[in-house]
Amino acid sequence: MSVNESDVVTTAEGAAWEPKIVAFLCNWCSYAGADLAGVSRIKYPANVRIIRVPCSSRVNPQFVFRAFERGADGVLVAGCHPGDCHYVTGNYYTRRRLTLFKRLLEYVGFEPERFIVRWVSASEGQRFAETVKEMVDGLKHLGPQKRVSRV
Amino acid sequence: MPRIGVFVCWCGSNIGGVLDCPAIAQEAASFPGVVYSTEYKYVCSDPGQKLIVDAVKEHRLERVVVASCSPRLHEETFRQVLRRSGLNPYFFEMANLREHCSWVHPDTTVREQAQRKAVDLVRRAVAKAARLEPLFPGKIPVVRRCLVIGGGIAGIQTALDVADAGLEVLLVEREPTIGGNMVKLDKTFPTLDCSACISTPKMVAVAQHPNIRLYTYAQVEEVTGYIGNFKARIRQKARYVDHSKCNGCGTCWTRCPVTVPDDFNLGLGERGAIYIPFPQAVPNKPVIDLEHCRRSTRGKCGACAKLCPTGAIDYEQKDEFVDVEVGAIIVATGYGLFPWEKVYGEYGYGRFRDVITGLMFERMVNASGPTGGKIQRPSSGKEPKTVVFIQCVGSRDEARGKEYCSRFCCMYTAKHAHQILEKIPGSEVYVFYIDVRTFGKGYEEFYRRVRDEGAVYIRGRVSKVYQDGSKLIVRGADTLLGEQVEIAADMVVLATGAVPAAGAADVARMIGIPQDKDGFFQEAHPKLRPVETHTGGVYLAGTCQGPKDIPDTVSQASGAAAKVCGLLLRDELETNPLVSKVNEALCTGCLACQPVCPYRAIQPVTITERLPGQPPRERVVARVNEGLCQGCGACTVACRAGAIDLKGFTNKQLIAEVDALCL
Amino acid sequence: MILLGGKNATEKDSVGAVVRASGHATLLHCYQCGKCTAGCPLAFGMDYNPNQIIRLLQLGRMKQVLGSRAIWICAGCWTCTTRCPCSIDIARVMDSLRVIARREGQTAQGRDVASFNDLFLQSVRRYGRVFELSVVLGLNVRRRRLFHDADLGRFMLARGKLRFTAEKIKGVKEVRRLFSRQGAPVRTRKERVKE
Amino acid sequence: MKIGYYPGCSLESSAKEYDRATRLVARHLGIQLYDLNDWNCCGATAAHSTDHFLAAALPARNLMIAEEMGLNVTVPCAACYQRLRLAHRELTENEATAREIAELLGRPYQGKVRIYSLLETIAGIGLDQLAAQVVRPLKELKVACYYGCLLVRPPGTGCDDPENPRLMDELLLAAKAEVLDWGYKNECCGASLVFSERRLALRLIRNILRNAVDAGATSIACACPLCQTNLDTRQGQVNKEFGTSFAIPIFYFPQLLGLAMGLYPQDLGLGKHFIDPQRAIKAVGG
Ligand SMILES: Cc1cc2nc3c(=O)[nH]c(=O)nc-3n(C[C@H](O)[C@H](O)[C@H](O)COP(=O)(O)OP(=O)(O)OC[C@H]3O[C@@H](n4cnc5c(N)ncnc54)[C@H](O)[C@@H]3O)c2cc1C
Ligand SMILES: Cc1cc2nc3c(=O)[nH]c(=O)nc-3n(C[C@H](O)[C@H](O)[C@H](O)COP(=O)(O)OP(=O)(O)OC[C@H]3O[C@@H](n4cnc5c(N)ncnc54)[C@H](O)[C@@H]3O)c2cc1C
Ligand code: SF4
Ligand code: SF4
Ligand code: SF4
Ligand code: SF4
Ligand code: SF4
Ligand code: SF4
Ligand code: SF4
Ligand code: SF4
Repeated sequence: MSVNESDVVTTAEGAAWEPKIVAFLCNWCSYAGADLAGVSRIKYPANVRIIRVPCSSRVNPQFVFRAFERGADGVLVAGCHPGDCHYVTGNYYTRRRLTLFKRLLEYVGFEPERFIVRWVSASEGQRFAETVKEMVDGLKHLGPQKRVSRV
Repeated sequence: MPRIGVFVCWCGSNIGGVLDCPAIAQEAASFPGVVYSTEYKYVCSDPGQKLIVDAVKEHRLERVVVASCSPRLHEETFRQVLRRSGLNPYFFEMANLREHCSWVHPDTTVREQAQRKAVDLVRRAVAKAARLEPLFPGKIPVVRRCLVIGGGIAGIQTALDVADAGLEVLLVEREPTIGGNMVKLDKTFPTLDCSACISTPKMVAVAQHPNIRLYTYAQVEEVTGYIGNFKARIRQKARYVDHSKCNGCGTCWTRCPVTVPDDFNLGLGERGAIYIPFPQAVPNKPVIDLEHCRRSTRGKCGACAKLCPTGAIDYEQKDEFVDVEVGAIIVATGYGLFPWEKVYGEYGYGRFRDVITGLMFERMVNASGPTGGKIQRPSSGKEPKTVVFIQCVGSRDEARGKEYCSRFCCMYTAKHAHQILEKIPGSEVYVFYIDVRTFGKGYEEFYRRVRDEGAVYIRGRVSKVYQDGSKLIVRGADTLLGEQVEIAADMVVLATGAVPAAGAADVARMIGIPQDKDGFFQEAHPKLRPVETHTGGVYLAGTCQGPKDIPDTVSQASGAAAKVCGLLLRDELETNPLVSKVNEALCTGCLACQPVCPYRAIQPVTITERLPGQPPRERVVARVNEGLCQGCGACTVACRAGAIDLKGFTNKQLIAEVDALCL
Repeated sequence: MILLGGKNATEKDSVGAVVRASGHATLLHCYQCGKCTAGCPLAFGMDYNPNQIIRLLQLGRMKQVLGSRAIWICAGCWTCTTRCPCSIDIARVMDSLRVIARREGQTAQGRDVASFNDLFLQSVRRYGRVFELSVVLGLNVRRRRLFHDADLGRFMLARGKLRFTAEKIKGVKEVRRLFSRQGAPVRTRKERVKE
Repeated sequence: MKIGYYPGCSLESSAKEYDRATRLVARHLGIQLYDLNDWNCCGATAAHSTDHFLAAALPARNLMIAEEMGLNVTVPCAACYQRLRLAHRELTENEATAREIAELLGRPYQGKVRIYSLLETIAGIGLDQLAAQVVRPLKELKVACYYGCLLVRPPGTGCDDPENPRLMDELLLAAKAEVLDWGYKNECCGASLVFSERRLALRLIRNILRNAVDAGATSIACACPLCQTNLDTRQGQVNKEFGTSFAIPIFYFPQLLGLAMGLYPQDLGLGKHFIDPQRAIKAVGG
């Protein structure tokens, strides 16, 4: 399958284009938060695909870039709130690194809405759902990501 | 490519009611590496598990993917299934179709999208599964011995608890006696039982316990190693008295010609140059304070040596070092008092003799203290009739003191107010406070009782104390009335707050535990791991973690002891296999990874490299201590050379997941 | 400035009298939460709030309290007492303070209240029941504002709600005996004239 | 049911209509009221603000009279009710005071008398019983039941929950009135101050009226002569002082019960109000 799936959608059903979001969620807070959204049956758009990482500090900017290259329209990284990191200080590194990376992305022409770093705790199912909604709305507005996408 | 099996779970209608599970299974069958794919109503049920075990055999599966609920729920369940099937339990991956898909996208209007998402999630899991490696938890042996640093009530309690569990304990106290601050107290709130009566039996128990080795007048100077396997060096300071000979007869300390202010009594009394801190000291044997000993200051005396019936005095004694191996460390170094006399000029900088601290008051009311229990003005020895207490001295003062509340001073002030009213008929007691904090069981009731007895609480902080003839004039305000108040007092008692014990920073550095903004040792989690530190095998007990009263101190001490027993009663420790590993061939030795590790798990090591055709070469590389690494992965991103990878979440796996999702 | 300590604290005994008269062992356990003041319908008109009255008593400031207007403004509604978490009967403390102030002749801040109470009790003493008209008119005379509430008077008159003659009960002697107890503060005009 | 009746001074003068309505309604409900013989004034606020002994002694005489008549007492005035109950408590708990009073009056008080508010007495016949007598349901009447202070305070002497009294509400509900939940039902109206500190008292009255009106009340019901007089006759003064325009009728609750039971408004003393209640009465078809 080397065809862009979203193209297929548009042609096959004539449905609107749907953005694709890759989300890296830390195991202890945000992944649990997304689980809670599920347990609480909080609905949100189905555009997000989650990858579990032990800590947001495990997220190498390269992974984010790779996602964009492969055609993701948006990337979300979520971890525990600063100060609450399961690994004490991990998310401080995340913050520092990814802020820098975000600036770089913007420098090369990415809209800020395409890459979001958000703190979502294990009890914030609602916040997770809202974050996804917000991102999807933003991305729909922007349209497909074409800057580095190879697909 | 390993042979992968996929099991799609319906979870009854939880998943099956929204997603077309057979279709997912069918599509999964076409993913690279998948040799078997099926669906089942409840995969976690017994027949569901059996389905996996059988399929592994029948289809010679090497990796298993279950597409069901959250791995936070059942990952461990299925790993055990793999173990039973004869596979490495880490050859398992899950796709979360329930929490992340069917439950959040139930509407028929988004059915299509949900179904596509589910397929994507399974594809991701399969992609990761294809790249899984077998992992094996490491084993480290455990030294069944515990080091306790600090012999206050926290250290005593924790040492006794651990020793009672049959484990060996080394208790190191830097003063000549154990007991800490608690033995200086007279009575303890809110029940007013005598502090010495409840603490000295425990001190004796420590001295006599067959599993406890007590080092007093000693200090830990170096700690290396990691959980289960620490090495520590203890310095036994010279006492100039050979305790193996001394029988504690007391001849020496009663006859020493020197008198110096006695620090145990906070300068309210005196002692000799050879002394025991207080009559029930443990050990009950003296030390010589060489700084004041006449033999060393003037070159002559030697009275103690002459009088000692056992010949225990040894002016030539030297410090000694003891190297020990322990499996766990409990830090219980306690607290000191806020140095108010350096800060509060408005209270006289310590110039007025009748302005004393709460701890001095404790010594004063103590029947075995320097005044024999008589409450008296230090200036005149007369009984004070009007006593003013000032709370929060040094605490809750972000400008010149500490921002935090010291927790026990409200209660000890109430206790002192009670003692004045009880012992001095016709006395007047005024307490200046900001808030009164009585959080413990029976505390509020005690506070109320003290007010009933006549203590007048005035809400407001005292602005100034000055001497006026024989009186101390205390100027404050009653903020509830909005009026200034001036009290002519005979004695003023300051409720000085707690600060970390002197030298806490050195202890923190030596063991490698962080301090909080105020210098207290940082617990691993303020609520859920209050006795642990971020360093495996190192635990906290008592006020070294933050101000607390005796009940809380003792609970925490027992908590720390339980943790230590839980650790040391195992033969070996199983390490988490999901840790980082340095590829030494790639590592440049830059050590960029080292500072990001919150657990100080990364250390440089020198390796000898033998490349074919070249002479052996020494090179520094980073090495991860698997006993310390917790598997956060922060270091992997810090390494520019890409030399560190995190097992179970490798770069390769994560990239494959990204690719699978973006297909 | 409130001066305390040693010889400064001299009013403890008189405070003790209030504490006892109001049925308390001590007022020192009041922790000044302010709930009494919060619910007091008349706090807005007081110079010291109810909690401050208790506070002043805790500090032994009897003179300050007796000289306050608050004790006369208190309407005796018992809201404070009902809600005090320390079981302090503030309303009764207020009562006791009025009683003591009245006994000591310290009624400057509450002249009208004290006059009204006097006139009321005089009426009760004389007739066994209260004769409203005489009390109200008496108060107006004492206050030199003869036509105060005259509008109401006219209305009451028109509706037959005012009595012009007092009804003396048969047992008035018994009632007087109750007043005769030593320390009972109300005197008749005759007695006052005699003095 | 037989019960002693202590009307109190106000019901003899400024609150005559309360007395009249009470007697009529009681008779209608089969409650036999026996006036206490030669009762005296309870002393009211004046007594307890002036002398603790008098505050207990004056009501004590009335309690003795009731005891001699072998009756419990019902009291329509909230102030009298509170004074009688507090005196009863003082007499039974404070031996010294009890002895002294007994000496002065030449007889002891045994403490047998139970003191009830008029609300309790009427509720005592049963709400169903009451509802059965209703011939003219007070359907259109939006009424705020006002209890004031002394009926419900201090705790232990009050006749109902001090914070959310319900007795009057229940009675008027039985009469099919629309009773309102409102915040000032137990606030003080300042009756004891109205002669000496009128401006302060007017403010309290204003607050109560405002809260009732804001809650949608078209009338207020009371169970105390002081409350009624205060809220009714002072509305003009309130309007003058605060620039308001209140004109809300203030009823004694037995007047409303009487209306519901079909008694004549005139007989119930409904012509004696300062604020004309005609509109409200018409609304219920009275
Ligand atoms: C005036 C006053 C009155 C009080 N009254 C009460 C009361 O009535 N009831 C109550 O519950 N609480 C009371 N407290 C609080 C009580 O003192 C503490 O809760 C308790 O003493 C804490 O015990 P600890 O073992 O944590 O610390 P500590 O008693 O401070 O013990 C710490 C020990 O560690 C030793 N140490 C420190 N550093 C090192 C080192 N580097 N190496 C080796 N040894 C070291 C110290 O010498 C000391 O012996 C009062 C406190 C004060 C100040
Ligand atoms: C509104 C509120 C906010 C709070 N916020 C904080 C906060 O921010 N931070 C904080 O540190 N603390 C907070 N606390 C305090 C915190 O809730 C408690 O400290 C903590 O929950 C106590 O835990 P526990 O296990 O002792 O008791 P519980 O949580 O009460 O657990 C007891 C369990 O035992 C079960 N049980 C009871 N009897 C039986 C029986 N006979 N047989 C079998 N089971 C039984 C109960 O069902 C219950 O599950 C808060 C408390 C409240 C009320
Ligand atoms: S494995 Fe998870 S999804 Fe499947 S039946 Fe069990 S709980 Fe439900
Ligand atoms: S005299 Fe000798 S034996 Fe006795 S206490 Fe002193 S050192 Fe010990
Ligand atoms: S030698 Fe030193 S310690 Fe010994 S008695 Fe003399 S002064 Fe004291
Ligand atoms: S415990 Fe009390 S005295 Fe101590 S700092 Fe806290 S509030 Fe102040
Ligand atoms: S950052 Fe990478 S290259 Fe540098 S020392 Fe660490 S592992 Fe080696
Ligand atoms: S994975 Fe985390 S804990 Fe382990 S060595 Fe790296 S930074 Fe330290
Ligand atoms: S309500 Fe009670 S405790 Fe609170 S301030 Fe008033 S008297 Fe004191
Ligand atoms: S009794 Fe007096 S002080 Fe208490 S609430 Fe009523 S008016 Fe205020």
